[in-house]
Amino acid sequence: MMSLPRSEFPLLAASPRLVYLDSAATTQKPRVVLDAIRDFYENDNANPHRGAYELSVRATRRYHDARARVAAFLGVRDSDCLIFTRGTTESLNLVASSWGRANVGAGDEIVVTAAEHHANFVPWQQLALERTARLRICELEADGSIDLDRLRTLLGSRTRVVAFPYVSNVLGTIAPVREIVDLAHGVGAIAVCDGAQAAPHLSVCVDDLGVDFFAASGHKMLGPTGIGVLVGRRYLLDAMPPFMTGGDMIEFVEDDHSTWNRLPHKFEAGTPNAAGAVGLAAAADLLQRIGMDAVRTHERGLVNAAYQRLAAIEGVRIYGPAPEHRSGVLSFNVGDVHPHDLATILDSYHVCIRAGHHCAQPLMRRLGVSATARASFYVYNDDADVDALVNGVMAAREMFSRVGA
Amino acid sequence: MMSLPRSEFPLLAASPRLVYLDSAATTQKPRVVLDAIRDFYENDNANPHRGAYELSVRATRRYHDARARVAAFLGVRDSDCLIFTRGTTESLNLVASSWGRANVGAGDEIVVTAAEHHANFVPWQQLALERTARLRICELEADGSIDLDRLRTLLGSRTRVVAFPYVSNVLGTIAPVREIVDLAHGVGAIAVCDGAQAAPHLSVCVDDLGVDFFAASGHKMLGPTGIGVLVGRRYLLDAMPPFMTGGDMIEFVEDDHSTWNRLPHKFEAGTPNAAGAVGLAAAADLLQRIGMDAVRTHERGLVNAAYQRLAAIEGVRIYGPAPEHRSGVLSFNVGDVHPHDLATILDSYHVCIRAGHHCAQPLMRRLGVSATARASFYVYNDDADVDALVNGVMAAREMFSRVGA
Amino acid sequence: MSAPDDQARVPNAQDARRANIAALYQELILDHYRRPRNRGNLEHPDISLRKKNPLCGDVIDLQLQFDGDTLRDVRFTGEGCAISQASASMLTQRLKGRTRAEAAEILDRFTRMVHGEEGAADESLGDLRALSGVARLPVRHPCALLAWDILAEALVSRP
Amino acid sequence: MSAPDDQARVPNAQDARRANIAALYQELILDHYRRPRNRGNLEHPDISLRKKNPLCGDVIDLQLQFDGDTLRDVRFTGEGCAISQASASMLTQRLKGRTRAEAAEILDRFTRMVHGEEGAADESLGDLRALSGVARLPVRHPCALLAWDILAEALVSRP
Ligand SMILES: Cc1ncc(COP(=O)(O)O)c(C=O)c1O
Ligand SMILES: Cc1ncc(COP(=O)(O)O)c(C=O)c1O
Repeated sequence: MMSLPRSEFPLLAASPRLVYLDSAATTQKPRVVLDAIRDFYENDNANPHRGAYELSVRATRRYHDARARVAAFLGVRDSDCLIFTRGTTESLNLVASSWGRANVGAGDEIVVTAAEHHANFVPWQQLALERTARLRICELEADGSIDLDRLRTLLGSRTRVVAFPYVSNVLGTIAPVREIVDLAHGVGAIAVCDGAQAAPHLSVCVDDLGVDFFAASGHKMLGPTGIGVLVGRRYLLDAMPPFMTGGDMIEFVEDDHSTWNRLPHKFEAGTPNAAGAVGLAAAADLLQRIGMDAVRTHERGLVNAAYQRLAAIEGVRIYGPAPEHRSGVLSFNVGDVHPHDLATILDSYHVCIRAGHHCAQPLMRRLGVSATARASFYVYNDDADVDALVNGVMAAREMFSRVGA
Repeated sequence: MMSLPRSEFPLLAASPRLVYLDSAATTQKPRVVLDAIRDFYENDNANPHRGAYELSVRATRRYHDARARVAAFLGVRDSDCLIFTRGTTESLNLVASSWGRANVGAGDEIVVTAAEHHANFVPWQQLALERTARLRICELEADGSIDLDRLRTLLGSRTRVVAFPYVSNVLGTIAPVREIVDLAHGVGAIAVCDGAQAAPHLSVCVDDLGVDFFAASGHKMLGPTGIGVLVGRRYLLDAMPPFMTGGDMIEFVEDDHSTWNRLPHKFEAGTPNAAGAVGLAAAADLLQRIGMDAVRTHERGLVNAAYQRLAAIEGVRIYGPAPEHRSGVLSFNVGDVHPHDLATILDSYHVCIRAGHHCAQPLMRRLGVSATARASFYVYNDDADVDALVNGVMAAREMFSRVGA
Repeated sequence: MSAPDDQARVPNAQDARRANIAALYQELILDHYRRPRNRGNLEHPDISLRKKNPLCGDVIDLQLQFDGDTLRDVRFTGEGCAISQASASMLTQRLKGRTRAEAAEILDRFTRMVHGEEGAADESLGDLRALSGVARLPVRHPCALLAWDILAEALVSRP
Repeated sequence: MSAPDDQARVPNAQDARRANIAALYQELILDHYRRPRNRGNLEHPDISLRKKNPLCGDVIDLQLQFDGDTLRDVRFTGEGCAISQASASMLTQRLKGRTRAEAAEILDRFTRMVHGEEGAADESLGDLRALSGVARLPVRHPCALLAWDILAEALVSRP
């Protein structure tokens, strides 16, 4: 099984024993990304857009070049429609606040799934409360997937928004995006896709998906913290009021009113995180070089092996679909070993996993648990990491089995 | 005159001829800041708050430690009240949106000054339009300073907010903060201080200022892009609804409502820009080491020299107060040489200045110009930079004087 | 490919962190987790309080009954990790029959032990010292302290 | 202290960028800036359009009068930098008396010249070639093109 060499990731190279299986939370950073960030600061740092001097022109060019490269990576032809944000959370809040307040009124309906990360759940819930609209939650199939028939029954003439995760951060389930989009558009609703767990792991072409909004985070795809994207359709972005106001996003500021700059600037108030954008572009370039199909194949191999071997351990319960229908995420529980205890014990074996509700309390309630353990894989993981995970789980089971229930 | 050696700033070290006089837009970055960012990614990178494993504990600790250090630098005892944002613009939008929507109603009044950066003008203007409140603009004295008598006449029982810049990014004027705060509080309004140009240049103790909200940007104070702060009073922050919702900022997410995490998390939805916070803390440490009084003295020397020498050139008009009453910012015009032409010509002498409206169109209208040239100084500038500026201005004047008017 | 590392990432028994964890998940604690003492509800509690840790979902209900100044009975219900549940179970055992002042003293010592203060773990803590390993696991402090945070509230809110 | 650098930061005459700038701010352009041609308003313009560059505040009003297919008169008013004003002044000079097709052709060539396209600046541009140095100053493109953007709009919006 091929993986990107750990030596390309300074943190992993410095800790050869570390088994990092929490990439769904955030990924480790390759040297090329760290170099790109530093290079920006050391050679081209200035405030983009604002300076008449050459250094600022270079900064502007690098910032816009970063946008073009990230847009190309995500399959977005009109790169003006790719807004840089802090991350998925800001992107989705932008949509719920700016589009939502302008388009959702009393009695309207917003449909989300039971699989949402809080970032694609709470903003809609709060919008619904503010507007006395109705939040409808599409329940999941037994394996955590979104059933289109069930979704269909929730949609109607009052539906304004259908929000869903491309890939669930708990179950790894991959949504049938195009079908969901068709259903949403069929009733005149917009389709809002939380792509935080898709962009890093699948070959994504946003234009082809047909979604109206798509959100992702740089730090989950080898990029730096503090940068992410929102992709939106031009006619929607053009019609929406700005989310934040201030420098760069204005055209004219009169005493009693203002007019807005064109896209993408209208939604990028204030000094942009240019170094972050440059770092994210370097990450996108690297992923493009590896090839997203290769990334997917690599993760499939790991998740498959981990699934089979964990499932064979007595008392292990894995949540979600069969390994071939999931991205590189595995949520599970081990008998009555609480996930937090499991994570603590695994950590003593240098194995980093997440334990908790994974910012998906609505889903946890439906799974009937307060927490799960979650291992997630990425380009730098290999078979040895799966071994370490399995060995750690067995050790934890053994430790707890010293005292009978 | 002492300055921080250019050798500590990789970009300046690599371009020995570069005369960077646009620090009010963004500052160059010292090696220690770039090292701190890289060190975070290479040794402690993980998603803060969310992991039960040691690496995530280290990431969490560094993020919180960064908050404590920035809070100490800004004179904020209760560091839970220091929210990390993307920058000043987001900080002020947070206040206008979250506090503003909850507290400003029809007929209420919002007072801003004519000296605002768009970031502290447009959000209030838009809030006023949304709420049919009234935006009142406090006109300035001839030298650009805020006259307290004039301000007093604008305040009344309907005043909810008094927003003002601690230091004007165009004129360098330093506001009498405590007096403004007293006036605001005297009528039961909150005082919102745009500290973007103060935190980098003055010794600031937010607690002592008595302001209700204080905003600043990391990239203007030797820190990275994409990180800034909002400091607020606890009782106000506690009572305000969140600005964005999602991961980390929630306590419990039920299907039909949610409850919020405690401060500062309530206002930090989503994965934080931890590397940015770590970089900003390194910048704050460096400034603390130099001492803000030394920074101020250094800038005073430069601005004083530049002021005297530019004022002595025929046709040069400098806007704003005498040099001893200003921060390290100098806005000026040179006869009928348009600021954009001046900036282009200076650039050919490797002198980087800003030309334009400096995101302060309301102020430009009142100065009766569409643009000014602006030179701004910081810790890495020295006498040679002043020489280069003066020489460049004289060369531009000469170039234009070949053809009579 | 990362072949040279593979060996290194296979578990290694000589590890201080691992020893600490093994010491923490000792039989005593697992026994309290599996067979909690004083689990259940009091019929007439003077104080009944509930706390939930939003991060991991641990929840504890603590019920206290006083006899004058003395804690006559202490019960709890709840669910969560071994540490939160064992800590609650051991709390009830340790506090039954103590005065308010003694309870406050134990609360103080236990809290300081969890925060890693040296010398905090003395005899008065008894079995509770089995939880001292939590000190080195900051993310688990809330688990170990959940029941004790309720006790702290209960002691100030006098019935 | 950065003493070793001081010398280096003193202006240095042999510099390509400086030569380009000096060539741009030549007498011809400054003359158009100071003594704009065709400045003022037409009494009965067929088209009158205004554009403002929000970034720097440059503003141009352009007025066109046609005689059949021919631009009989072109006037402008406005204020801003030497480049935007000289460019407008030279535009009026160059276009007076041209047909629509010729105007479109000049517009196309001028725009391509500003964007740095090689060979775009041919004879048909005349004096306008004095602005070719703008090509290397991307931030100044909007200045050089402001009047021309209005012309482009005017040509499609046939009176
Ligand atoms: C006074 C003032 N306020 C606000 C801002 C906005 O800061 P930022 O662009 O970092 O959000 C700036 C700088 O651009 C400023 O100078
Ligand atoms: C599916 C999903 N959506 C949204 C988010 C939020 O992303 P961020 O915290 O980067 O804003 C995450 C990750 O935390 C996620 O996994």
